[in-house]
Amino acid sequence: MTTLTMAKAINAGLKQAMTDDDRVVLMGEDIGTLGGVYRVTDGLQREFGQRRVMDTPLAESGILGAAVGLAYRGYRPVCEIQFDGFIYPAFDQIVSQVARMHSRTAGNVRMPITIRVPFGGGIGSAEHHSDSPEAYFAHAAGLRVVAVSTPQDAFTVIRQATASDDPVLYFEPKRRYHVKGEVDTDAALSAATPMDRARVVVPGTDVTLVAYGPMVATACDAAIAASDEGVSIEVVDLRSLSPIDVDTLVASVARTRRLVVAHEAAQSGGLGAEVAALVTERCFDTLAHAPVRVTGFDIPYPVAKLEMQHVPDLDRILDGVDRALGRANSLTGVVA
Amino acid sequence: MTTLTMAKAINAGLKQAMTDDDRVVLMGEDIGTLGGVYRVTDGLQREFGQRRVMDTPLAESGILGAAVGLAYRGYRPVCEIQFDGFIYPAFDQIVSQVARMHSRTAGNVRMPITIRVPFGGGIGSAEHHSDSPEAYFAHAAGLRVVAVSTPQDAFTVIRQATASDDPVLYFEPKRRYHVKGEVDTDAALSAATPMDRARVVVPGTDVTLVAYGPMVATACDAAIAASDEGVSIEVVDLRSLSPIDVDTLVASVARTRRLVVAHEAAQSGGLGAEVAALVTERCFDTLAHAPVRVTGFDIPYPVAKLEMQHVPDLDRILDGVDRALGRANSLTGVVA
Amino acid sequence: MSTETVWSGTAKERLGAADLPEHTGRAASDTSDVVQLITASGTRIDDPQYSPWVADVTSEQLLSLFEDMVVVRRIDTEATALQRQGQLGLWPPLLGQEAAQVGSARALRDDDFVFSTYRENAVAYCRGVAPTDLMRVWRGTAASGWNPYDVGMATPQVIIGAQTLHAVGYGLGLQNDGVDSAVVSYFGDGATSQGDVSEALVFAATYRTPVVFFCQNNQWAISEPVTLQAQRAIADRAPGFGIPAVRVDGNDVLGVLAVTRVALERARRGEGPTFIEAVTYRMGPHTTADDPTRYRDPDELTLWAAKDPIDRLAELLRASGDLTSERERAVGESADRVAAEVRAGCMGLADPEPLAVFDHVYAEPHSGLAAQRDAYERYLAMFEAPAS
Amino acid sequence: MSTETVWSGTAKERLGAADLPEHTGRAASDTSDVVQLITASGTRIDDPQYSPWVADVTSEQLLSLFEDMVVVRRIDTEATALQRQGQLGLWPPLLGQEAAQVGSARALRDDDFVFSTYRENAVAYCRGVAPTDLMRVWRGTAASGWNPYDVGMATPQVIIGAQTLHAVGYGLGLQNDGVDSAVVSYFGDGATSQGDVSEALVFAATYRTPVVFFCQNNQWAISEPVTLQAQRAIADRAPGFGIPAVRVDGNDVLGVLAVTRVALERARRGEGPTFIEAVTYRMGPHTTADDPTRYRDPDELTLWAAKDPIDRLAELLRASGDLTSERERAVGESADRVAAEVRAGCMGLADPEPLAVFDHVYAEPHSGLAAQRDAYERYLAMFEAPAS
Ligand SMILES: Cc1ncc(C[n+]2csc(CCOP(=O)(O)OP(=O)(O)O)c2C)c(N)n1
Ligand SMILES: Cc1ncc(C[n+]2csc(CCOP(=O)(O)OP(=O)(O)O)c2C)c(N)n1
Ligand SMILES: [Mg+2]
Ligand SMILES: [Mg+2]
Repeated sequence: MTTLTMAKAINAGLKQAMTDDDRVVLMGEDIGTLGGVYRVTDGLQREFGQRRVMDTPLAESGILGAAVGLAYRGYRPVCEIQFDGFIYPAFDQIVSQVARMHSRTAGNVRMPITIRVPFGGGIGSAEHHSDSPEAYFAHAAGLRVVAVSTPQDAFTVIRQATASDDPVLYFEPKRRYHVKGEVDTDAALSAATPMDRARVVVPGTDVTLVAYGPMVATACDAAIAASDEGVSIEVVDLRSLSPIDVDTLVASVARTRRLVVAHEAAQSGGLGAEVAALVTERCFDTLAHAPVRVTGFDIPYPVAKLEMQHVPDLDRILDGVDRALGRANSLTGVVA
Repeated sequence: MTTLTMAKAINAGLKQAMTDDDRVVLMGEDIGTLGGVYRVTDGLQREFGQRRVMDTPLAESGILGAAVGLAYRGYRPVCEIQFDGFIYPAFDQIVSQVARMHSRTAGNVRMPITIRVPFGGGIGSAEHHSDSPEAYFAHAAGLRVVAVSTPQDAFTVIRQATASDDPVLYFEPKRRYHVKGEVDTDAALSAATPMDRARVVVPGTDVTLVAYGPMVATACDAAIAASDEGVSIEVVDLRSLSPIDVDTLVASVARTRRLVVAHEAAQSGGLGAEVAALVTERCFDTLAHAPVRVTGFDIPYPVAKLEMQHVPDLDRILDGVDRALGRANSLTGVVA
Repeated sequence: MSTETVWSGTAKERLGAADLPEHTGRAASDTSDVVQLITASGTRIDDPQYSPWVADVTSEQLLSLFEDMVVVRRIDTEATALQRQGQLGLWPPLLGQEAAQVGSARALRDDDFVFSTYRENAVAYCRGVAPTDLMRVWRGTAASGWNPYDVGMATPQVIIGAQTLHAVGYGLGLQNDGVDSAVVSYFGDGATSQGDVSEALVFAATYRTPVVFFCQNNQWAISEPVTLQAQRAIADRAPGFGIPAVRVDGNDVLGVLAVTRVALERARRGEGPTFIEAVTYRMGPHTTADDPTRYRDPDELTLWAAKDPIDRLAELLRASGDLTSERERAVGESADRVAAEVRAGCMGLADPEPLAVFDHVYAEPHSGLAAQRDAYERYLAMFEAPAS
Repeated sequence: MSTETVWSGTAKERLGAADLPEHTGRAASDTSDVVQLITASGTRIDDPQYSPWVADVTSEQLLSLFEDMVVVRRIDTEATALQRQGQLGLWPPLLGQEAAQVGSARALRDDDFVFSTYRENAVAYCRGVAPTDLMRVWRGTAASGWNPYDVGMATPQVIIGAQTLHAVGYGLGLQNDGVDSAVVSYFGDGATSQGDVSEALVFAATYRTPVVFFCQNNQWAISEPVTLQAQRAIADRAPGFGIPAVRVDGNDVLGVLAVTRVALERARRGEGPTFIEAVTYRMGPHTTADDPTRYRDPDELTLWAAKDPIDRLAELLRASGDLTSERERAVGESADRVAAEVRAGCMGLADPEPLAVFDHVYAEPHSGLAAQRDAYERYLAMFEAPAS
């Protein structure tokens, strides 16, 4: 066990993956000499050389398109997208090529490409630096989508992602980069929770609160705050956004009969809709209340001085929990 | 009233829009001399000249980026994307520029851009010619998204879209292009149903069936088929995918207490999830059964010989209706 | 605005002053620099730079190039007929582009790799794709006709330009592997407008990847003439990115073979990418769904018919006595055989099983899709066994 | 595979044959063609082609260019300080690029229009943007600092390269309107790798739009040297697209003024786009969040410090006696005044109201967003009035 920030944990995971498999190559803008604007790839070019850690020209479609070719040749590229908002120029290569090549070639050509995306807000950044684009990719068949929430998970899942024969969008909550946690870097990968599984991170009985990425920490805070008021929240870290581990969700809701799902991304068409729909389909008779979504608004990510209006915080989550419990909340007024 | 195919109705609507407002300009690949691969813009370049109907270089990001500049200068560009699957290279310009410019500039710069997208399958086409990408855009704040289902609607809504000061994704169900319908080309636009409203197209009492674009016709067929079995389906044409006219949906479900939503796009993260989540939020106590989704699978659009497995047809919709009604269906087996 | 008018007011008076130096690009219509080893009328001409690269080509080999071209044209005709008869959903003819495709493809080694578009059926044929496999995609029975690794050629790309980046990435992989294989990426004149193609040039130049960018400038992108995409010769674009370029008469199979050999040799020697513009003509419609009479002057077709790639080689070989009438008949028969194979193969293609829609979406198990497959299987079963 | 080995087996033996002709691009390091009217040491030199374009510039005007540069550098220093003091979230310094920005911006007319990136604060200043407005975005109080139509300059673009297409579209609009205004699009050396920039060149060339592509090659894109983006001079890329290009010493304000005037004049006369590469240097970090010591040789900075754009003009004006110490003091005072305005303006910027997050997302009423606004208003109200 060592204590690592999430950024360093990803770095350690990448290093391990590159050591384990020499077909793993990293590519992206500023990832080599600089080690990435968040230093996630710090030192890796020095260690593995310029052929395995490639600073690329400034073109995201180019990065992903070249990664497709490398994968065609048997490599396992890990592409860094510098910030969430810069992934859209690569959208075509991702959804039409990366996602579909395996299916297009009847399984003959594999696309073990990992796309690392620092995502989400809360760091006072400029426009296009705080997007939460995960829902776009969760809707694209052929991709796997994960979001990590702790240094340990970050370390483990980046190794699972690079080892997967499928393409994986790996979302890193950038406002959690510098938060430290215990990481067991020696544990066997085979013993780890598969990357497509959700995980109950706080057990509880009254309401299931589903979150992922940066929102997991907020959800855990909410669980603590609620317990002071005698409400027992079960926090589920969704982890995998595609596929969604519906069995774990159903098992939790079977106990709690209430569901709240939280994310930063816009509400309409966000992951919350899918989680709510899936759980409703499976648990309609169990549910005591309609699933509640606590999300970013349907707006472009706002300016720094307003971002904490948009990003769900403890209070907004607790308000959502109150809604799910039929207690007094912002919509019903004092008494429900 | 005249009888027009949907393709001709859109053509007539565009012509009217261009006549009404000389800032409306059309741009796209092969839309001028050829009149578009589906002839939707047939004759318009001859009538309005090359400055108002522009054949563009073969680059979708270029088309949308240039449209942004034209809008900046006060024009109202209507961009044709030749097929659904070719919109992704323009994704960045659409979600980061078209969608956000009005908000970015505090309302000083308007983006009255209409993006016409022939979409959906059922025509035996090659790969990338049958996508249903609407959910990507419905998740992007700042855009409006509509899908038309009849010649009359196509005619009216294209005029509303070009007249709107917001950017509009206008989805055209290409397998309905050649189906004819009555079109009143003289009716005042002001009297038309606003483009952000859903419409009950078949009244019914037992179950609300929500569809849009190409699936509306299938839904209506299902309503007829079901009525033979004594089941009364209310078909709602969603029309606007962003915003969703939740009031109309709620009013319908208040009557029927059951909801089925159908679309061709993949299920995960599709419009069905959002419709189901919204209706459940508003009608939880009314609903007699969980909302049912009848959709395309989470797969890349399949080859021609398999496409009718993927695209929901009458039988699959009726099976979904049976599920919503708690009748024998594919999942429960014979008796529910 | 604080802009002081003094900075702009006198513009009109400065009109007398010299303008910027003119750019260096050649007008696209200027074809003086186009490499040609066999003229349109079938005369072999010498080019001090490129002739040496095909000096080893025997007349038997020339005849085999001729046969290739005749066969692929025959495949094209047969496929077009199959489409007209409703047996194929669509077909993109290569009529007129036989030399560009055969000449370049025949320059390749088995260990080279090709990334192409939908139109490179002759390339696929030369790579060894079975005639039947050429039909699969267009009959709608499979998303790709062959296993790319079996023939050293990727599944043809529909998204215009996307494959040029794939070629560059594959080239990076070749470099890493330390082998001297090369990659060829085919694309059209229209594709050069796509950002991806320019990005591919950037990446290839930066990393000096062993890639040959092979642009078939067939003068049209559906209804759009090349003049809508490029104001200078397309080959002029590459040098500005740091990539050497050459224009070749795309209807001259020998010229195409020569320039491709040069480009491949450069790639193998680690000297990086080369851009080839093969000047040719799409003599047919864009696809069988297209009607070129709506946008194209028939005179243009007449003009290019006189430059036909097969005719000119036939002339040359007849003049040299290599193409006897007997040999010509043999070639025709071999083309007919392949055509028959195409037809029989096409008709024999089985429809895939319904549940195949779920195959190969992922390489590893996927719980969400497994559930959908399961549900659909139960749904289909409903129609088999009548409800008891 | 049916590839016959005869087609490839002899490659090695052909090594003696001539290679492809080398491309025409200049090495990026070759600066012999760079337009310069004032040398690094402050000497005015004559250029038969470009000097006439600035023959009308009086010494008073030169002084005013000098003042512009001093002021914008002072704004930059002040903003950097404000960021260090936690008053701004971030700041992208323009240190070293004053001449490139001021020289080009001062060539514009009020009715021209600019599409820029985040770094063109000097351009914004010259367009008349108030110092306080330059701070808004970086203080995080507004998504744009000004109304584009007030100053003829779009909200700066963060997505690399996207604005070049906007400029082309705006230029199309100008053409349609039949006016002789022009558009300038600013972008960096790194941006040239983005597909959008190449597509902008294609569209501009095809429609001959009145656009000036103004690339500030400041040698770096964050930590990436320009050699990662371009193997030839960046200006060499445009001619292949059919767009004339010129390289200018970007630290020579007069040279920049001259080439921009020529380009604008061509645009006004309907002769289409021009590409300008201003060779300059980013003397500071990429932004205040960046640490260039991690990737950049300090000697490089020393080298470029000797080519400072302000120093050289000061030398020239001192030598000519136009820049007296009195005048220099006045310029300094004026810079201090603007800096004070920047600081006071920045500190005075009010935080927006919470519900402002819902403003301007749409131009017309939107039922979905209205419902969210409504709910959030009720939510906020909960914290105001204690539950009764
Ligand atoms: C991204 C994208 N946009 C549009 C299309 C539709 N489309 C198919 S072929 C074609 C023209 C291609 O022209 P060119 O590159 O010259 O190749 P050619 O067809 O002449 O071989 C177009 C516009 C597409 N397939 N992909
Ligand atoms: C599409 C996109 N990708 C990446 C970035 C991150 N980024 C911001 S500035 C920059 C470097 C830009 O370099 P250059 O174009 O030379 O302009 P400069 O910063 O030197 O003025 C990068 C990579 C971005 N803003 N947009
Ligand atoms: Mg073509
Ligand atoms: Mg730069």
